[in-house]
Amino acid sequence: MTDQAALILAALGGVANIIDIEPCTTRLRSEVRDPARVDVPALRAAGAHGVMISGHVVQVVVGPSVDTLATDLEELM
Amino acid sequence: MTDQAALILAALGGVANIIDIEPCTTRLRSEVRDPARVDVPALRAAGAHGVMISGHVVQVVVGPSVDTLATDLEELM
Amino acid sequence: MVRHSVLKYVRVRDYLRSLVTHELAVGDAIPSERLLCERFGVSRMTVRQAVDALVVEGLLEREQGRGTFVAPTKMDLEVRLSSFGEEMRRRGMEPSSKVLAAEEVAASPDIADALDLLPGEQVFYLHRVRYADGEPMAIEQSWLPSRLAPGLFDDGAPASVYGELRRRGLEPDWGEDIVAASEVDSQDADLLGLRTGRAVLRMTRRTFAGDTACVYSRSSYRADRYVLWVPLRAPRRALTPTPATEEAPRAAPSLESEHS
Amino acid sequence: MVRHSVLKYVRVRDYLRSLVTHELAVGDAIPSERLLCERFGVSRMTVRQAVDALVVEGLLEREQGRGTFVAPTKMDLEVRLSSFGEEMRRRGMEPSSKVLAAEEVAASPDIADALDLLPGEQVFYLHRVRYADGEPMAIEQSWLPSRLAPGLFDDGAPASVYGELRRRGLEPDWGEDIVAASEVDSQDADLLGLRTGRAVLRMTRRTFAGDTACVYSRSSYRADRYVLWVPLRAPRRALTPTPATEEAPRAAPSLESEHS
Repeated sequence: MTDQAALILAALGGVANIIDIEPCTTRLRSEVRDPARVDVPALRAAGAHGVMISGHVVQVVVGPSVDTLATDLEELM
Repeated sequence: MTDQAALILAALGGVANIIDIEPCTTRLRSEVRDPARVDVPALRAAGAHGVMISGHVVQVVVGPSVDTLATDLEELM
Repeated sequence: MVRHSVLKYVRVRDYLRSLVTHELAVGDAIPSERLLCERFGVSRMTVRQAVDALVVEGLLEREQGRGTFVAPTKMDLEVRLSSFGEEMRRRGMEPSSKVLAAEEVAASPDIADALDLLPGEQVFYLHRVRYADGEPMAIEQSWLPSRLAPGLFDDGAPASVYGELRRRGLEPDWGEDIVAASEVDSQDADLLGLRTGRAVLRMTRRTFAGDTACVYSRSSYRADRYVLWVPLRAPRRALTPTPATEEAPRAAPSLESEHS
Repeated sequence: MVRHSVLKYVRVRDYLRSLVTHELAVGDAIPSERLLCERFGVSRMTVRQAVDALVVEGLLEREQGRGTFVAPTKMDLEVRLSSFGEEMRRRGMEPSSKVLAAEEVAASPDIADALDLLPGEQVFYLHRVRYADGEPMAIEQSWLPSRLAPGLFDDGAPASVYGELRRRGLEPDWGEDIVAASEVDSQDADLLGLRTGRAVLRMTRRTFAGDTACVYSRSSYRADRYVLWVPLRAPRRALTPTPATEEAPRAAPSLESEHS
């Protein structure tokens, strides 16, 4: 699963683009510095079931594995 | 906390009155054989923040301790 | 700052609300307009507005020429991964359905997106009116990918979509609901036995079994019969990058400076 | 079983919905009535009903004499333990409030019940219109037990209720929402800038910090601006008594026999 975390982080534009990431039951909700650097197809390819971008907030639908993912992401950040 | 589980079980009319108990995030939702045997003041005294009875279904608002409570209840049933 | 009449109106309304939910029983009459005017020192118009508000909200019912009475309590449907039929049975009501359509179709872009498919892939489509004890309660459209349940409609529309999934080894275990409200349109009003323009709760649900998107559905529930119950827990702490960046540090997720 | 026209209407409506959400952009015009009639082989009335349904639902907007256009997307507010102000800021909008009332009152029975108090105990009461970027979005009434926050209103209405609680060592960590829909009443319509009768989402929330009931609130959100988003997870397995009872065994919580 660490692979998935790394892919997601890269698709969000890398650590440098992240202000914060919050795990929300079935989604990762991230505030990013530059929304243009978010790669939606790459997020889908990494297993996301949906990506919603509104302003600087990106929501990635990942399901209940969000908890494991958050733990993995923490190590990468 | 096992004390609380025992008090709640008794206030629901005891094991004999229980068809099932389902933990639901912040509530215990129980289907009971005889709703008349449910003791609402005793449930409030046992720390419930609310009790809703509709037909044979009793919902007891207990908060996030529902998971621990469910584990304790399982031992008593 | 605010017209005094608004605050008076709110006081009467909230008094009535407490009376209705905590002192009167279903079918009881509320106090007369005259009594309420005297008690709060307000005009008949203010009392009427307060009563109207609770009629609109569904706590009170007016019966022409007889008076105003406490309305039956709305059912609280838990927002969770269970189906209309399960929720009704749990309340001792008998669920039934009228099937408006059951067919295999090509997924339009929005359906494909919701089911992790490509537009044009085949999906089963089911359109039903849902009843509880014979009364229309909701209208539901659902779609599921054909390849997950080959032959789903071979013996007609299935009684239980979740049941059919389980029979095929797909256990629905998570999902997402979008809840909206709007006035009901005229066609749905007919099917639900509502006056056009009454409010409905619209639920849009994606259901997953592990990594598989299984069902997408859109339902309209009568808002005069249902409320939804949602448990809340505190969100997990947000993760922030460890190395200090060149940007000014942002406020910690404390809310003290915010409008709560 | 069902009038053919209903199914045709649904087909046009769902086609338009997919077009609006997945192919057109906000402000785009939809295809002409004539084109839609031709494409689906239906009457102008059927097309109009389908368009009407999406106008009512808030996906389309009619502009007198100009045509019908894709409406702005509604905000999806997550149902969670955060406040209006927090959610707005998170979206880069500036929250503000107009205070209609801020006073200490005796709890009525319904308020007392929601806050684990006895009727008559003192509570702080705050009634506000909430704005995002200057536009009215919601009306909120909240109550909290006076003993939890002595002097809460000494410097006027606080900007953040949750913030004031945290300052006093009470960290809101769970709660329950009841979500309902109804038409807006005339007073709230004025405050929200809505036409009377438009739908609103009504949220009733109890907020707890551990075992302490901290805040009870009732809000009305404009349904033309908001939808709610609720994540769903599978319920935990139900517990059943171990010893076999004299009663007939009940069906296991499998749903295969139910109307899903």
